[in-house]
Amino acid sequence: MHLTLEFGGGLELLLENSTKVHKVEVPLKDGEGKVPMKGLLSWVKANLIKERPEMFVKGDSVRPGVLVLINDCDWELCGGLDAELVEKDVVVFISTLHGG
Amino acid sequence: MHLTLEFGGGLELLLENSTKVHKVEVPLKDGEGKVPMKGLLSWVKANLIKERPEMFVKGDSVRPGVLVLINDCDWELCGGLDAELVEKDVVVFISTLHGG
Amino acid sequence: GFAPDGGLPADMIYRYSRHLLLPDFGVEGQRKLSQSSILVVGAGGLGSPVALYLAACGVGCLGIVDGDDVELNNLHRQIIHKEAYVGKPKVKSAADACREINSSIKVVEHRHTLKPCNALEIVRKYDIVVDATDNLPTRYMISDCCVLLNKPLVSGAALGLEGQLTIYHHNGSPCYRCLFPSPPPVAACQRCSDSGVLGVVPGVIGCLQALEAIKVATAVGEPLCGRMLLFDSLSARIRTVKLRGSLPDCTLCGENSVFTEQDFQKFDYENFTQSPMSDKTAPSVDL
Amino acid sequence: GFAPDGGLPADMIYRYSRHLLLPDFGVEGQRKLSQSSILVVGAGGLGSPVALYLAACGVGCLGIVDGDDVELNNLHRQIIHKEAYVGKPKVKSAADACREINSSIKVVEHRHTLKPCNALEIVRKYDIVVDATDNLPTRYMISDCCVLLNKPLVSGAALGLEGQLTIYHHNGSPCYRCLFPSPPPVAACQRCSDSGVLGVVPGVIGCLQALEAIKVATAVGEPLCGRMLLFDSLSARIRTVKLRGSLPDCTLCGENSVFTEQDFQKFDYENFTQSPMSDKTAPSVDL
Ligand SMILES: [Zn+2]
Ligand SMILES: [Zn+2]
Repeated sequence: MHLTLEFGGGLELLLENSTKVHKVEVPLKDGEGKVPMKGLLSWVKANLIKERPEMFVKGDSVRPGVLVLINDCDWELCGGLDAELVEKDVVVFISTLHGG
Repeated sequence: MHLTLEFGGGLELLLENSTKVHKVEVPLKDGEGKVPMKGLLSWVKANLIKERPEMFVKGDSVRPGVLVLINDCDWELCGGLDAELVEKDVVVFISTLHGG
Repeated sequence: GFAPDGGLPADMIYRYSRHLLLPDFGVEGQRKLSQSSILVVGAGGLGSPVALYLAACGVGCLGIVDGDDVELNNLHRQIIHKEAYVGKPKVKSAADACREINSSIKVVEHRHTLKPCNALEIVRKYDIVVDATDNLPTRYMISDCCVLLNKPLVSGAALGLEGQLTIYHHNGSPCYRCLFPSPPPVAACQRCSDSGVLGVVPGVIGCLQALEAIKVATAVGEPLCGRMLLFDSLSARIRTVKLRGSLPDCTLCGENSVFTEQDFQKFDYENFTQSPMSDKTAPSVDL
Repeated sequence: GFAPDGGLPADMIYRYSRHLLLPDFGVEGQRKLSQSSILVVGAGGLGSPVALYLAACGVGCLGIVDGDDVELNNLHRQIIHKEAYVGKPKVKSAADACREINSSIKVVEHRHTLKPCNALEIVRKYDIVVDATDNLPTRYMISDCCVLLNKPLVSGAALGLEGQLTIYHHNGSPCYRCLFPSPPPVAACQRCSDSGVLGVVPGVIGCLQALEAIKVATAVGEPLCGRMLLFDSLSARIRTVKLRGSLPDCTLCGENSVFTEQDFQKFDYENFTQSPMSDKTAPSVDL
């Protein structure tokens, strides 16, 4: 499944070359046309995160302080870890900023 | 065909209640699945513009000083008057500003 | 300001004429601005444009709270402070600058670091709060305080080349704890003194904070409630995303919240976040 | 500024430390800024934040050109001017404010209205031009001048509750005439003095102009070339749209252009646009 993943607020530093936008192909399980967010998080941790994975995930979910947006909408409104992604979805992971 | 039309930079003043965003249903000609920009301009002039049409169109096209964007892209890059719109396209008409 | 009978004195008509001409704003918008009181917490990178634009536009009472002094390494982004004020209190510097551009409004100086022991008393006096601070424990504290006192909170942040903006606890929007019930790990709490900040980035976010405060004060337009603006200066991309609403089970703003003003005054925000309330560490620039 | 050998003096390391810490910016970015010269045309609503942020961030030479005097009805949005300067030249007021926040940069005052007879001479001295003016004929003139002298033009505009921003004539982006070969009808040329402007709207656009000028000067990030930022303050929506590139048959920047510096000096921009180069009409506010 083709997805666009974006990382911001410093999370891009955990990725190769600190690249913010990643167009990726996430493998589907047999017979399913969707990927749950839970599965995407595992896939990102295994395939994109190059260092300090504890800055991205905690337990099953993202670490505190990270907002997750599916097609510009807070994932809490879409089912959180159970939200199901479809072809061409855009998922943003952004760390909240505190500076000023 | 369902389109979203947006007016800005003062052009909204030509429309009812100065509403900026219009979700509209533009009729298709028999046997065609697309609407050319030329046709959309006539339709907008006839159905949405409530006053001073010369502030919106000039001849076949929009008046000088109006930018037209199809899905956030300058219509000059999409064929201008001959650009063909499809279902769910977003067309923005915006008057250039000079103030500061 | 406006006369007691609500009429507009001639010098005010002239000063604010460009606002009065706006059909969506007009005399009514200007009147509401002149009757509003807004507290800006932090007179730094964000607070500089917030305070200047709120003073210029004619907010009736502008409060500024900050306990720090102006330092030379603030000046690359904190445009409200002049070199002559280096070493002097930021609040004094900012308030003087605001009075110089608009002597017709009331500017109140709160020369303290906002803390649980003084926050309720200060915030209570204002209609709207602008969070222009630079650290995580203060952000939790201000949000909790605004929930307790039921004040809208216009919250901005900037770091590196990015900025964020939203309005908490207004028109059903979440509070800071609805979005972030647990604080992030300490290693994620980067500050401007650790990681740097491009000076104009808080400028952009601060102007947008002033705008949102004006929209809340005048009830003009759609304020950024339940939405967050994300600014990436490198790509010049700004997106506005939809956020969750206030959570029914939030420990602060939820319907069953038991958090009281007394709890607030005793809450240890530095311990909760494992992070200090000031951003004074000298940067180590390795050249 | 930087020492002749390219080293950073200790006070500059301290002043700009938050920039030097930025991996994408660093010493090299600060050095390029200190070696750049930027002209801000117009010390009004847009020019106020542009000049303040460019001065604060350490641009080597900042030129300001404006022929007007400060008026009380400017102050609701032109935050660079203090009440004490009402009646005095805007250029003097703005330059003094810039020097107060950063005495280490060079600030040049051009106390003229930019016109075809003086524009080439003034613009030629700078690397980058920021259009912070308020009227249509001046916008055509500055764009033509920048094409003739091959300077990038960071162009912002604000009116009512909306703003627009792009970079003309840089990295293949169009010039003003590529986008607008014919001027709009006179009735479409609204000004701030006709229609009003919410003070903080030019604040947001001006900060973004300063940002884009910094990106061009330092070659950091993707500048807004071939793209336009559209800002709607009521909805807090900001979109960045894709524009056409420079047109091969443009009468100004096209490959067969025959427009010379002599043509420029003789061109009547007010007649071309049927619109005056100044925005001094007193507003008629009907209360
Ligand atoms: Zn809450
Ligand atoms: Zn051109």
